[in-house]
Amino acid sequence: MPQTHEPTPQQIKEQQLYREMGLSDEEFAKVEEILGRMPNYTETGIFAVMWSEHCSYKNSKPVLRKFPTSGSRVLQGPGEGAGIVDIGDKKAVVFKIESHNHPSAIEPYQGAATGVGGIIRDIFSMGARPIAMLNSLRFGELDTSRTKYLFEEVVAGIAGYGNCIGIPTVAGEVQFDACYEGNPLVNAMCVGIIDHKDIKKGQAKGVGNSVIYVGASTGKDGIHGATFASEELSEASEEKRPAVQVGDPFMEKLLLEACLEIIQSDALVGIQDMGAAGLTSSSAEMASKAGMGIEMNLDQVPQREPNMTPYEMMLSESQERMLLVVQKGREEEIFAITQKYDLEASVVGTVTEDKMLRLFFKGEVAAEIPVDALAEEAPVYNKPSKEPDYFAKFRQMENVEPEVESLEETLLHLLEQTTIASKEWVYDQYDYQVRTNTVVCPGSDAAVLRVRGTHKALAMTTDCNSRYIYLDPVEGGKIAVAEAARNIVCSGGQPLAITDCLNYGNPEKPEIFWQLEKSADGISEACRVLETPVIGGNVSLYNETNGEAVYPTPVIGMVGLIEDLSHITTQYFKKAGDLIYVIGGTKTEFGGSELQKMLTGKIEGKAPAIDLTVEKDRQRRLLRMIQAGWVASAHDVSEGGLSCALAECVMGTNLGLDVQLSGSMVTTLFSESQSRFVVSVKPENQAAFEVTMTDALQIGQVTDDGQYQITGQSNEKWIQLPVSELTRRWKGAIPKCLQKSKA
Amino acid sequence: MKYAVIVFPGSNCDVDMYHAICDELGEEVEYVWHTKSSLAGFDAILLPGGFTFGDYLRCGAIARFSPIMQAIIEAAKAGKPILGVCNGFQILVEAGLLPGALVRNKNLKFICRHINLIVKNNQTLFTSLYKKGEVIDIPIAHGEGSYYCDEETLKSLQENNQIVFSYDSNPNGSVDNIAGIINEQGNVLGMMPHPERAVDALLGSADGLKIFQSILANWRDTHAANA
Amino acid sequence: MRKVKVYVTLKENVLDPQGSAVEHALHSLGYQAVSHVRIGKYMELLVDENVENMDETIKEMCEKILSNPVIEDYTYEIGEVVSE
Amino acid sequence: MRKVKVYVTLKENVLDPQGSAVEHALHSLGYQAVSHVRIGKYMELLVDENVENMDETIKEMCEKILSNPVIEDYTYEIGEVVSE
Ligand SMILES: Nc1ncnc2c1ncn2[C@@H]1O[C@H](COP(=O)(O)OP(=O)(O)O)[C@@H](O)[C@H]1O
Ligand SMILES: [Mg+2]
Repeated sequence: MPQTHEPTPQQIKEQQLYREMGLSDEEFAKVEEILGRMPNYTETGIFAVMWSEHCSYKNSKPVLRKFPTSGSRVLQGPGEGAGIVDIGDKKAVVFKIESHNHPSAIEPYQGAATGVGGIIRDIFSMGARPIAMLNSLRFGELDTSRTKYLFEEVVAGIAGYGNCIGIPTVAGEVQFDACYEGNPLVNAMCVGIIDHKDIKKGQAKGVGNSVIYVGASTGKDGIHGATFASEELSEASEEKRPAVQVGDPFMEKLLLEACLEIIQSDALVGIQDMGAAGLTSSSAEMASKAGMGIEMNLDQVPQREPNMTPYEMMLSESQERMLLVVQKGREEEIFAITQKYDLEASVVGTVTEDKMLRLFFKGEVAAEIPVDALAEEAPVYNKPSKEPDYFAKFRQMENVEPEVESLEETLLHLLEQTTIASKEWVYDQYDYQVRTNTVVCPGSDAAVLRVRGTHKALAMTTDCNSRYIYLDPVEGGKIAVAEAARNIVCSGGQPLAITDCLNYGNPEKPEIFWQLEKSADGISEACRVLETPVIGGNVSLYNETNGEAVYPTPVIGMVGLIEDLSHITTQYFKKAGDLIYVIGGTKTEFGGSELQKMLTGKIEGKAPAIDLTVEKDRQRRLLRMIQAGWVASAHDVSEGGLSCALAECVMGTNLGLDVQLSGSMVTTLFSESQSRFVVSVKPENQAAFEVTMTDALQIGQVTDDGQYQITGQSNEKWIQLPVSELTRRWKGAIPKCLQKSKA
Repeated sequence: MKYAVIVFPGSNCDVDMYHAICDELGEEVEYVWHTKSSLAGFDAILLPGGFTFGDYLRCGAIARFSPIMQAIIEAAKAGKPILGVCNGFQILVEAGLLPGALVRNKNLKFICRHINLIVKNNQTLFTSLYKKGEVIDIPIAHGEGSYYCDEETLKSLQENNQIVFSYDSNPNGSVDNIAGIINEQGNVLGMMPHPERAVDALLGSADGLKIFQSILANWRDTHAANA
Repeated sequence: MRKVKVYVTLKENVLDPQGSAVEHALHSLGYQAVSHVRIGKYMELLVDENVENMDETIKEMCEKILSNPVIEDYTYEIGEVVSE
Repeated sequence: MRKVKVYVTLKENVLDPQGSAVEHALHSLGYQAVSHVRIGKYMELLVDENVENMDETIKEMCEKILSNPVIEDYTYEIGEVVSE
């Protein structure tokens, strides 16, 4: 074996080499104290990666503690691969969201693809069958060739991985804003279903049990990826980047099927995927959770390249790998399954009593570290927080109504704003039907999947309007959760719980930490009021390029339970003659609105206000009306206001609408006041509906003439346009942007 | 009647095919793993969609060498109905059981959507319950579904009435709008659209069910005749 | 071991949308001097030099699996001896 | 016009799932003598021979469009003059 030229412990200390790996001087001192000696190179690397923000949440833990995490249905809260919520019939839903922002900025196709692969492993390592994928994407404005490239490749990467593995990608969101130019966000969420009896935990119990490695062999890719995710992007990152990971969805499909078979065997004690920090985090966490230790012989680790060092093996982030703990003596039962799928598997270690992670390599001890020091006892910091100057300024700004020249042109332009425009170009590339459970396909408020073997269905969505959060993190945080819940309710579901992906800038800046802290307050309050606990999530900090942070973007992934298939509702109008209602009042609220951005290019002022008690009450009553069968369609009012919401109800149908509105035109049509819905009701259900939805105002009816017509109180024309024209502009907007540069 | 759903590593529409047969058609169905070498006891063979062996190299290129393929070739010769959907179609083409090839969609993107299909030939054992020219709503979901063949082959497909389905509006650049073809013998059908996804109105369309019903009806007829 | 290089190209009359897309992209970046872009596959493999009938074996692999004769042509080169 | 051939291969350390799958398939077909299969791209293009700085231009195109320098390497050959 060629001698590797790893620095000695003395060199690491004296030349402060640990700094390059991301450890601070104090942290290094703590490592020495824990070990009672100087760490060697491998050990330093292991500490560095396990104590990175990505693995340890050292900066965000105090914030995450704010979240309500329990509820009567919650079977597993944060802490495991994914959270689990009971849905009755001895079944439960498992879900989690995760970011892959930095890898996607550098290699968008593979970055997005491996992000999808990673979150899927989190779900099936819980023993659940993945049933759906969602995503949430943010890019710069869609007018530079770099952003177009990132957007096209990220979408292709998500499609490439999800379609191949055969899990439908059913919903998501894409928004474009200059603040994401250098640092796009790529968040992927996976939802799975599990029978209660199959729930598995990532624990290494039972002294003497075998630790088995299954899946792709270990290469030099992604070494120090977790540390990389915990730093700002800069021009230097291009140089420093770890060898990019390439996803192999075919391998993952085999791994998925094999693991779901293995989970049925009682020889299996524990299972965890090798995600960030690969073999290191999976082994240390499994041991720590069980109060045990793990001893591994690295010579047994399947290796893709010759002469890999312990450092490289422990820090590699090669994809499509799992670590299992199996009862001693029953390894062959597991190998029988891995062989069927042609997967590599080997015993790499055993569970020990002494709470140490001990690694052997070529007959020598390569590392020896107390597991708790890596997992539970990683440092936690309470970062200073400071209100940014802009906040007070925005709070003082008056809510004013923008002036527009033509209402019709304004509506058409709004529908062409990339954030509002149809995302068909995106989801046409996703196989959203495979496994034939998708009842409501992408395009409506939430996706709906039936649960085979029951009469139930699940509704799911991702949401986050980061502009509101930038303007006011507390109110914006509440709105993000409330909006997700609205989408679930409109689809006929009872919101169950959320998973969140907290995408922020550098938390060492007090103003950024303030955004993080305050928005967590808002999210927590909304979760408490709406009774949707946080069952898991992910934190992605340091989303900055050259010192400029992205807007605070805590993406909310929510799942709801639809009690009966007959309750499934979509946003689309169904039949001419149905009555159209708007629920909830409109105020002049344009801070952070689509109209503000379109007219001024700025995001400023106050975020829209939200009253969570009103929100909850309205959602509850609307859901009752849907369950009673009195609502033909339901849609929440979001970006672009009432005029856009109405358009979204009618585009894609061959119907029209005839609506009369009152009040100030621009506010009524385009304001983004919260807690509002557009619903349609069959005439025969009018009375029943109105008794309960006392705050519903009938504004018109569905027609069959294909016209979108809005008039004012004294019948003056506000907007009259063919629905086909609205649809053309709305659907054409994103393809048009993509076409432009290529010409 | 007993159907086999062949499962290759990377198949992912196997479950959908299975449910279409047992839940919607109400017939017997079993998964058959690709390493098996016999299909004895099965009356019809279904090759589902997916990404067999990752679709690496070319779609279906590696799956065609699986041990089960020998049994499929024999079943084809013996006249058993064989339906390949999407990746299943690609495998049949790679294996030479159907002519031509499937290449990348013209727009270079994966396309998933409901489309209208025209039943060009209703005189097959897969389509006898449709009307000729009937327009049906069946979803597609593929990245390499553009049918290609040389002019000579196309001419013979046309002359022998082997084009069973064509697209109403061509989504992928297929030659002559071809969506599905049958072999000369009339017992091997390959098609890119997914009839097994269109067997339940709850999911948007039940227009695909008649394919499975046709197979069943024809099987019953021949069995009644033989009895 | 011998290094073998295999080139698989689309047949003349088969459309190559990927090639056209790349050509288009090159033109829009100002590379007007480029035309007739065709995209194929390039494979490298090591073959044990002791194998009987190296040439025949490679031809067989190309025809059976590495290319699809309906749409593709192939060529190959048997290269230098390399140590693994 | 000059015929230019471009070869794009995955970098040494980058995983090649295609190559592994093909290698596996070749082995199970009995071609045990084959190893280290790597799959890349092979492109042919015509370039106007009057273009200034042919070599530079091709290099630029390779880096900007034809390959992704994060995971791929490229080489090229400038070939014979052909009539269109
Ligand atoms: N990246 C994406 N992937 C899949 N579906 C998407 C994506 N982006 C948007 N969609 C779908 O498009 C529809 C509209 O999205 P959006 O405007 O974000 O809705 P809402 O404002 O109701 O949350 C939804 O059905 C959503 O799931
Ligand atoms: Mg909505």
